[in-house]
Amino acid sequence: MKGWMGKFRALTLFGSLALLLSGCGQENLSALIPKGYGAEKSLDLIILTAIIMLFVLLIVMLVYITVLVRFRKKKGQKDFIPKQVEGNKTLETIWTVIPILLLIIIAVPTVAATFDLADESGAKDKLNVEVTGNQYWWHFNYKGQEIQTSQDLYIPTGEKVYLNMKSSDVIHSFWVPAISGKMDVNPENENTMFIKANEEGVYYGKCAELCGPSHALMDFKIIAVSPEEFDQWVKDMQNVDPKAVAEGETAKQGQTLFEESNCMGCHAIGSSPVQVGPNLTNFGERTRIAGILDHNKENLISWIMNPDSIKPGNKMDGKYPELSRDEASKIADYLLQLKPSSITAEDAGK
Amino acid sequence: MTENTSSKKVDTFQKRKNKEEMKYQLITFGLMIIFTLVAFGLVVGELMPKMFVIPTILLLAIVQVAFQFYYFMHMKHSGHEMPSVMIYGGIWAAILTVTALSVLTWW
Amino acid sequence: MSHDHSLNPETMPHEPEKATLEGKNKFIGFWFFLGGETVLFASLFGTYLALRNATAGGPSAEELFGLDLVFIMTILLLTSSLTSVYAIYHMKNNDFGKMCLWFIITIILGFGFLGSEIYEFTHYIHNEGFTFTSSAFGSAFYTLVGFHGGHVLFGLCWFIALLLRNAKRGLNLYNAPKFYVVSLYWHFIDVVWVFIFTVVYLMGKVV
Amino acid sequence: MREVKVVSNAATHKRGFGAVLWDYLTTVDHKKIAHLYLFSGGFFFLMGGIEAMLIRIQLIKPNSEFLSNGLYNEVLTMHGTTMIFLAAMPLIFALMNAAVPLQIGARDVAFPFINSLGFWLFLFGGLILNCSWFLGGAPDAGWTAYAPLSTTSPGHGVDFYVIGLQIAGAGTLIGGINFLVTIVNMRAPGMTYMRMPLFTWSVFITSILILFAFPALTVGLFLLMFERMFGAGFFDASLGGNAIIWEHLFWIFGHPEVYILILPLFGLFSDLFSTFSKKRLFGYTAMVFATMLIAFLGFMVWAHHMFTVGLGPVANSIFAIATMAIAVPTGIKIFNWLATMWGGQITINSAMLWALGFIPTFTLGGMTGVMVASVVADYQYHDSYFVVAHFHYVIVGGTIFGIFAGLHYWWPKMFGRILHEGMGKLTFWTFLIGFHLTFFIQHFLGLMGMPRRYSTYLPNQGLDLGNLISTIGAFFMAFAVIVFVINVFYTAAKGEKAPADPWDGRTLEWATASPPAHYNFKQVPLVRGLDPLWIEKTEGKGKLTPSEPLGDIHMPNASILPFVMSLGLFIAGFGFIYQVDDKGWLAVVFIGMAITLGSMLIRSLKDDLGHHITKEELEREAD
Ligand code: HEA
Ligand code: HEA
Ligand SMILES: [Cu+2]
Repeated sequence: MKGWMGKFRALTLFGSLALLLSGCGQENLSALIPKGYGAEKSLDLIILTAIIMLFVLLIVMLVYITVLVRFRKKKGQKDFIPKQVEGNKTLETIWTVIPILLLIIIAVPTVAATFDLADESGAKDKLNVEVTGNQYWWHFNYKGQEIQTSQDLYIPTGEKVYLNMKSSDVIHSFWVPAISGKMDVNPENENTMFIKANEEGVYYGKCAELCGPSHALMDFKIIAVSPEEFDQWVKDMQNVDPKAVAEGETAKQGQTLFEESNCMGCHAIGSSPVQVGPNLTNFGERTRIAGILDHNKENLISWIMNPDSIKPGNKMDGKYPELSRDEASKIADYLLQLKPSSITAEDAGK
Repeated sequence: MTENTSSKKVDTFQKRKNKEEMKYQLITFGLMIIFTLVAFGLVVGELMPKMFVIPTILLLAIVQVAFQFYYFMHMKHSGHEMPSVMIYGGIWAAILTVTALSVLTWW
Repeated sequence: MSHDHSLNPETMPHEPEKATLEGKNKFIGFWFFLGGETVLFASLFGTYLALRNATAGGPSAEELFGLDLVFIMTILLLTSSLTSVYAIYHMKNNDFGKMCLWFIITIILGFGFLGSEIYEFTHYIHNEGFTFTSSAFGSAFYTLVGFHGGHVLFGLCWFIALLLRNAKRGLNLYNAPKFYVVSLYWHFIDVVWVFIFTVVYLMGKVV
Repeated sequence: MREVKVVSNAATHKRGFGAVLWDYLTTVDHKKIAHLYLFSGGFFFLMGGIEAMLIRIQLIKPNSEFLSNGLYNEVLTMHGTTMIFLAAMPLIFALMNAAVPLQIGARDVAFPFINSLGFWLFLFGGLILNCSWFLGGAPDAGWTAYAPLSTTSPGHGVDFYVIGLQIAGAGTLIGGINFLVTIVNMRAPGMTYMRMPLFTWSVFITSILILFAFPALTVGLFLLMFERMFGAGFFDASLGGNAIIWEHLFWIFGHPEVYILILPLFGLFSDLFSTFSKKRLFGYTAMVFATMLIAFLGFMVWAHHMFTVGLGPVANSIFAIATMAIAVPTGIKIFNWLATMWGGQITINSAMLWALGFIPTFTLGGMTGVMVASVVADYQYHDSYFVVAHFHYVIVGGTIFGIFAGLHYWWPKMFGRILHEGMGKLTFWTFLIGFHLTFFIQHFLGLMGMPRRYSTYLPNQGLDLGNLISTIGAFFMAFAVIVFVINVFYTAAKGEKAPADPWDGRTLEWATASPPAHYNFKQVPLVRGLDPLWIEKTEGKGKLTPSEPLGDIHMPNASILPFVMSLGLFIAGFGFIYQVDDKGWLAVVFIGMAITLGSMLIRSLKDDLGHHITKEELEREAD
């Protein structure tokens, strides 16, 4: 008896210790630290259900432990034949009815929240962003605004933003745990969901539906900024001149190389609808290279030279002539200059 | 007895019962043909608005199938309790499947 | 210890298909199998219903289907269902010869059906350019109807094998359940066809 | 007649390896088929376990490069697929084969031939699937194989998945039908439905689930096969197709499948709690109806795997409520088990330990099940490690614990020896601790933003420690499994010989020898109530009353045909997979199909009437 109780206690102790150490996870990533409307709704339900479940578990464990303590065959105890009980109507009714009641307590707010989050009635007057999932990157087209971006989704805080989501290849799933629960991005049907960020910040987004070898590397960000800053960002983005000549010798050469290598066949700068590859308009302001690496020139060079080593199976590999390190460096200089806006992710972080 | 060419016997009572059953099966067959004719007729003749045609021909199909099961496949006879359970179970799963695929795939 | 005696009794029992334990097992087992087949075809029907308008620019059901041939096929198959009922009737009366006769008629009708279906498919493919790969609708159509056709073919082979095997030895309690079960299978195929002509062809024509 | 003698004396003679092999290749005896299922299922469990260990080793630290991303997806897919289809299901079939005919007082199953065919189909299907490792890569689209990822996945990996599961699935389906008919038609006199042991009851209901769930998978796999191999467009948006169809078909099968995995073990636990508490099962009728209700509801909830697909709030709400409803019958079971033990005299041995470990573990898993059923909360849980934690709690904590319990319980019946208690307990405790270490923390990992099916994760995102703990736990489980394997070998060599009724059992299987004669019962017993052996022990002569005079016993003949048929499909499977590259492979398809169809034809044309064991022989044999 003592032996296994002891082990059990050690187990729970270890478990809770581990929990304390890790807390609720990373801010701006964890669903346990909600920063948006959907995430709050989900957390409310998570807490409600968890409490009810812990209550049920407690009851089960109480009976369970009592049974084991009282009715276990003790050492040296004589064998006897227990009374053969067929059943007990009252008891059985109790443990049928009480769970039903508990489930009703869960079901009502669940259904209410489901309809609440599916409400698209206000979509027309709000900002609508067309989201396209691609094998291993995300594209965002701000409807009616002539703005296209990739990887970093800028939104104003405190407002509902509607996302119209579709995939260009396989199924992906759009998940920014701190802002909202996830929604699949399917190839044949458009899905709509809204997000609303409460605070400014850079929120980590993940693809949550297995989509190929680099599924785990398909990160993106939501950058929530104040509405004023957002308006400024929109203006900045709309004023981009895709033909603008780069500054500095290497960057200029880089720009030429960029055009010669036919990068524009897949990538666009400005509001052009080309989206075989990510839109690079505000590439210099991105928070990450390829969604996962630190945003610096070294990483960008490695990416340009050998994308497959960073994101296996991506569709950029082999679409352009091989580049020397020097050439890649020049292109990197050019790309890192693409900073059309005065509103950047750093602002949102503060 | 004379018409029984085989050496083995079947008792006359059973024989009469089989005959009777055969009669029902013939009637069933007649009805099935009529239902088929009606279904084709409705569609070819464009006698009804679309909203009614589809439910009607589906209903005709279901009745026809019930005839097959109960008369041709003898499901109305005793000894078919378990078969009925399984067929109705299958039909239940079938209804769920068909509904899901026809309602919940496009939006 | 000979089986012949117990399997060839003096008087045939009323339900020879269920007179032995093996027969009973076959009988029940086959019905259960049909319960599973119901779900199998439901999945195919569901897929077809989901994709019946997914023509991807290719021909649609309305443009393709002609009802004359389908009507003939329907009558062929319905009649074959009746003839196999006749065969079972003669089995219960222990009249092996007549049973075989009616099964043979059933087989002929079945081949008529199958031939018409093959003709229909080749017509679509060669004259209408409507193939398995032209659209999701095409894939779903050929899969559903083809699965049914495959069942028909299998049923016919089964009938033939049984008739040939037992031609010389007549009816007994060992093969009676086999004949009974194959006729159940045949009726089931007919049931599926009733839904195919209704859901695929007739509903395809109603626009 | 001579042949019969060889078979019936087989157990007592030492035979050469070839003879034993031939015996197992051709056997139609459910007890030997149980051995076959046990050893092949056990082998695949080790494979799946090694894959699990690879997963955990890869995730021990962030940005780990132990496995490449593509390889990780293969390992992950094969882990899920192997564990579900090739380990858990066959192990359950092993228990079914070992116990059900004995529990209902039958000499064999209804279709011994089909029983054997079912096994060989499963085995060859599993082998095809695993051949992919050596032939250019395993499937990599997850065990759910969502289109269009699965239809566009390069190489042949997913083709192996399609063909392997199709063949194994056919085996399961016919196995299910076989058990249905066995239970309907082969019960001993007096064994009414409401006197069947709960294990038999749940096998019956599970088989119904198999019957109605597997056809949806069959069709799904056909569609996938047609799309990958013959250019169909069911799931291809550019041809007007729709990938959601696959998700529906998969889960219409998939959700009932998880109840297929748990219900037999619910039944087993009912038998166990009752036996080891020396009490009859509390609320027998309620238990039977709860099982039926779970099965019934199990068909109406599949879309809870698709809450985030976009089906809309109406569908999501309906499916959420239907899902939650399943908690009620399951709760009835949990409380009835507790009530069964209440007031009893509980013997705790290894078998019972697994059953006792199951209650809190499974309850926790069920609780998280209800939590994920709460749609909006599931928007967070879905495809995160929270779900991974949920289903390992129910599958490992329910199915795997149950299989271990069942093996310890029935090992004496299956092999005539009792598994070593000390090692049994060591296995249990290390597995239990390892299990909770591995999976409890995963609930939090999921909520902290760790999606599932991630081959790697970034450092400094608060996910490092949790993953480390999880991996450490997995090593405990591996240790436990290794101890169990040693236990099996030890027992085979030196294990204690088992009496007919080592646990003071209540049901019919304990009335036969350990292991039983190949005809099970010399005389089919007469059943006088629930727990027939217990009744005879407490109110009767302590021995079963026969329902028939001693007479000749009719037994089925052994046959190699099931093996050959499955082999044919195995060969044809390779043809199908490779004909995409080179039409020449179609020849292989034809050869394989010819073998299969040919042996089917032989089977149907050749009368197989079985053989008889004569009364004289039976009299000569000791009890
Ligand atoms: C043995 C297998 C098994 C079992 C038994 C269950 C049981 C349940 N499962 Fe689970 N499930 C899986 C295996 C299983 N599941 C698998 C493999 C997946 C993932 C597949 C994949 O995506 O790869 C999954 C995923 C899964 C999902 C989808 C999650 C997602 O992907 O987003 C959901 C959602 O509703 C769910 C719900 C449930 C529920 C409500 C039960 C219920 O049956 C649980 C009922 C039990 C109890 C509730 C405990 C006992 C009850 C009481 C003590 C009474 C009192 C209780 C209350 C009042 C609540 N499961
Ligand atoms: C019956 C089902 C079953 C079982 C038993 C298990 C058992 C285990 N599973 Fe898994 N698991 C699934 C079904 C199952 N799983 C499914 C369906 C998925 C989803 C797949 C998908 O997403 O597609 C999954 C996914 C899954 C993941 C998520 C991967 C991801 O999403 O990226 C993880 C991660 O920790 C995991 C871990 C484990 C572990 C540690 C065990 C352990 O319990 C294993 C314990 C066993 C051993 C450790 C065996 C040890 C053997 C040896 C050491 C060999 C000794 C050798 C000799 C003696 C010769 N499983
Ligand atoms: Cu489920």
